[in-house]
Amino acid sequence: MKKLFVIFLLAVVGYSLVNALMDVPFGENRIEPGTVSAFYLEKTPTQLSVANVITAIVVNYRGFDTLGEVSVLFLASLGLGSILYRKHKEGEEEVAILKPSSQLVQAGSKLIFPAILVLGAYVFIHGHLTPGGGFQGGAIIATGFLLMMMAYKDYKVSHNILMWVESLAGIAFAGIGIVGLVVSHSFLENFLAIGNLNDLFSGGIIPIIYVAVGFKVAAELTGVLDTLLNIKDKH
Amino acid sequence: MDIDYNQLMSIGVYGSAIGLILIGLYAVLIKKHLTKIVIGLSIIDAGIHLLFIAIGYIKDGTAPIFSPGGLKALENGQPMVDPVPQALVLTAIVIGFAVTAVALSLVIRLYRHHQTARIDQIKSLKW
Amino acid sequence: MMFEAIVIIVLAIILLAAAVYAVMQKDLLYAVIATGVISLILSVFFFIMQAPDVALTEAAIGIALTTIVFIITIRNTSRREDEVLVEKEPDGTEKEN
Amino acid sequence: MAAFLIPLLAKISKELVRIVPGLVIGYLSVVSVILMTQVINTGQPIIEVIGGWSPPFGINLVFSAFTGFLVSLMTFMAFLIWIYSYRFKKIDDAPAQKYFILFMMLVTGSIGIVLTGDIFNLFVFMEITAIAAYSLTAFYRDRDGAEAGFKYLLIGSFASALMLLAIVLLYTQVGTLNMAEIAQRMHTVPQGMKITIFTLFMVGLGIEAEMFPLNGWAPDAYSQSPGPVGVAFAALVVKAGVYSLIRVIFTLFDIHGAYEFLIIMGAITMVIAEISALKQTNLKRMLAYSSIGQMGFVLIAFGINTNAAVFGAIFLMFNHAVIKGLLFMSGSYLVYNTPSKEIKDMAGIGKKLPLVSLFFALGALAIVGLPPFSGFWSKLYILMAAADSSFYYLMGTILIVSIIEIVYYFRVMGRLYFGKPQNDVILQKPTFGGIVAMSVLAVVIITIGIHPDFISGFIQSAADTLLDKAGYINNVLQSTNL
Repeated sequence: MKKLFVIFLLAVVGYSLVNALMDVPFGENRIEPGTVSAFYLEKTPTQLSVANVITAIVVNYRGFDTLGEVSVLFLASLGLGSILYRKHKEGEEEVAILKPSSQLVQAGSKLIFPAILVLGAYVFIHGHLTPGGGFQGGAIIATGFLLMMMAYKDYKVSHNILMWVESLAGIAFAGIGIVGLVVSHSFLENFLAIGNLNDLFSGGIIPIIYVAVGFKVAAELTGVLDTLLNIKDKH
Repeated sequence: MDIDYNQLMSIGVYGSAIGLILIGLYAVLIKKHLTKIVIGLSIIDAGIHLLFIAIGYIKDGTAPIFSPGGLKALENGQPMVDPVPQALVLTAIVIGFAVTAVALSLVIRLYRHHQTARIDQIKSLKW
Repeated sequence: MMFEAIVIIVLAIILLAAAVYAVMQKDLLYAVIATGVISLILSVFFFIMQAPDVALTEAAIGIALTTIVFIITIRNTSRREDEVLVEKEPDGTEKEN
Repeated sequence: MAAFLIPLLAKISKELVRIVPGLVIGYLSVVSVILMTQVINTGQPIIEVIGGWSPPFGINLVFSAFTGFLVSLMTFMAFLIWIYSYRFKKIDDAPAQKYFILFMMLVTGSIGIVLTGDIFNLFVFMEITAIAAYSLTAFYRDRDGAEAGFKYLLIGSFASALMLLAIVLLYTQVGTLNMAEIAQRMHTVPQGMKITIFTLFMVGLGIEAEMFPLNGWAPDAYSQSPGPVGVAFAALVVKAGVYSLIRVIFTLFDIHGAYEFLIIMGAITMVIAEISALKQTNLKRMLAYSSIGQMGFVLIAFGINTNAAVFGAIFLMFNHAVIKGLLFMSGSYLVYNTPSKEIKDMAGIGKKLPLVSLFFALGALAIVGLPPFSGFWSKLYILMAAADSSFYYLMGTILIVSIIEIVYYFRVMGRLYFGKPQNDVILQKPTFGGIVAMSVLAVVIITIGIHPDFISGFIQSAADTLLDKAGYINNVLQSTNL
């Protein structure tokens, strides 16, 4: 009975979605003059001299979204900690869920780990030139830490360091925004020279903010993974 | 050969987006296992992200990056695809991950209390 | 164009099959792997549709991190399998432990 | 922003973590009240542009008389909740630092929802609010909290998925995300598409605003979360949800029948919720259903869509925040002194905890709309507006529902004062901060009840601003700050 109802519901949703998408032809150029996209595509190379338009949108035009998004991650790691928090009772034998990996895996991870870190750093430093940026780079670095945590049972990321990195990066982001507010009248406004298109040092505050975002995302994701991996279970 | 490849692509992309949304919805509504429900949620999210990118795509377009390659493509008359949906999806993916993580931590909490993760065996509150 | 269209159609079929598999599979570990496959294919889609940024994000977050978080959850929620009442959907851990 | 600082401060002093959010929220509330009076005096909203790009290219914050009024209300309530939860016993058991940061983020998210002028930014803030709310719901270590949290999360993330879908479709049609520009271009959207998008928005936002039939999360979330969090839900989260619903209907869309739809949904929500409240035996669940009913009432008032009705609706939103805040605050202590949480076990508590019971009784009298309390005026204004628009059947419904309300609130009060106390043990005494917060709310209720002109000027300009759609569009789009 419930199944029939659900299938009926799905049919209705599917039909209305198909109907709605009929009005949206695929692959059509919908960027007319006057839309925001046209503005972004036109102004980004000249006014910001940032090659990657998406970076420009994410960090500058819609920078407030990114601030909110970073807060969401921050909140998630915090909420995770608060949800999974539990008092340690005495007399309970606790075992970690991870078992030590083989030597091969350990040696391999040790080899790959720096490479992953460098890749992540590259991705977020070049966020304004090539695809990628703070989120991607941060996530890549977090996978690097994940690898280490899985390979070495005792590999611990210091929570203090994570917290400092996270807070400092957050303060850097907000601080740059406030400096923009003071120098150029509006929050997160660009106040540095914009440089030349496709140079590493171009785009004013955009690369700086993206690096801060990268550090913050990396710290937050590592924190989330660390919390989850360190769940102890009663044996 | 006069197959409209754009048409074909549109069927593939829109079809999979709608399919993902519907399949995810089915999982959320029917399945009883909490982890399965969260999987369903993440499938719905994936479908919506695909839809975002699909509406921003422009036939024969190039990525909205003014790198040397991108500039060359622009000179060849290729349009740049719409950057706004891509920027939004970036945000949406990260938010989706955050929500998934919180959901799964709640699943772990529930499992600790009930020793089961099936809705029909957790009956302390009315569903 | 033709190449991309064919790739997309083929991948779309695999994608939907993976989604159905992820929902229908009783073994949660396999289901999670299938969602990883969905993310992987989506990432290819994004790349074909000229969204390399999003493709990178999906690759890093969707494929790696989400899957890992799911697997950790599965490990944590089914450790004491013997005490679970009537599990119609056995969790994947018995293959792991 | 200040939230990032908190973990660092925690290194310096454990005590500081509790104080800083309160100071920040207090500062915010003072600033927003000052700005609000300034905005009302000049008649010109403040548009804050972010990133130096004038709308619609950048994200902008709109501080108009309406949003300003809501923000002032929210920060004021948040400040009181902070006073209330400072040293709150049950929170002291759990990691307090996390509680205060989560609460801070909840406030930030709700304020952001109200202030933002961008539809995707609204989504982002909604997620911030939602994740903070999920974590706070599941804050206690008991199992029901986790379950209520998961239920809320399930429905909430379903809602946000729908909202995301609505944003995609909307973007394909208008090519912009700025709400003012969307409103400007809305007439170019084909009718069928408009209805699809509208439905998606309604379902998605209706969940946050506790609209029927999507309010299944609310009673559990209210009853299982820590005491102050229930207050925060009533005063902040739901207000933000209703605000976004109203913003979408009033500013974004120009569909015929949307207002009638609102009236019908509001009426159904109200009737069903109040009848459910009558059947509840658990005090907090009863309050939660009553809260849903009040939200239905607000929706009806907005749906009537005359200046007087909108005035009444905003007044009711204010009253609901204040009175429900008082009820939840005092109700929490009643519940903590009654291990079973059942109303029937609360007999005679009025003698054990005279002050708390007095506050509860005051709130109950105010919310059913008896003079001379502030609830009376909002109900009167809405009834008059309904009469002016000749919605006589609605007036009947409202009156009947009010009688139901009176029945169940008086039942609780009867238990409180005329039951036989089972024992004399006081399990948990109210903290000093709690009493201060409740007294402030009580004073506000009585003052405004006796002298409603105190606040009606603010509300009148808020209602005018909300109804002035063209003014909103002009103000936002002409604010070049480059």
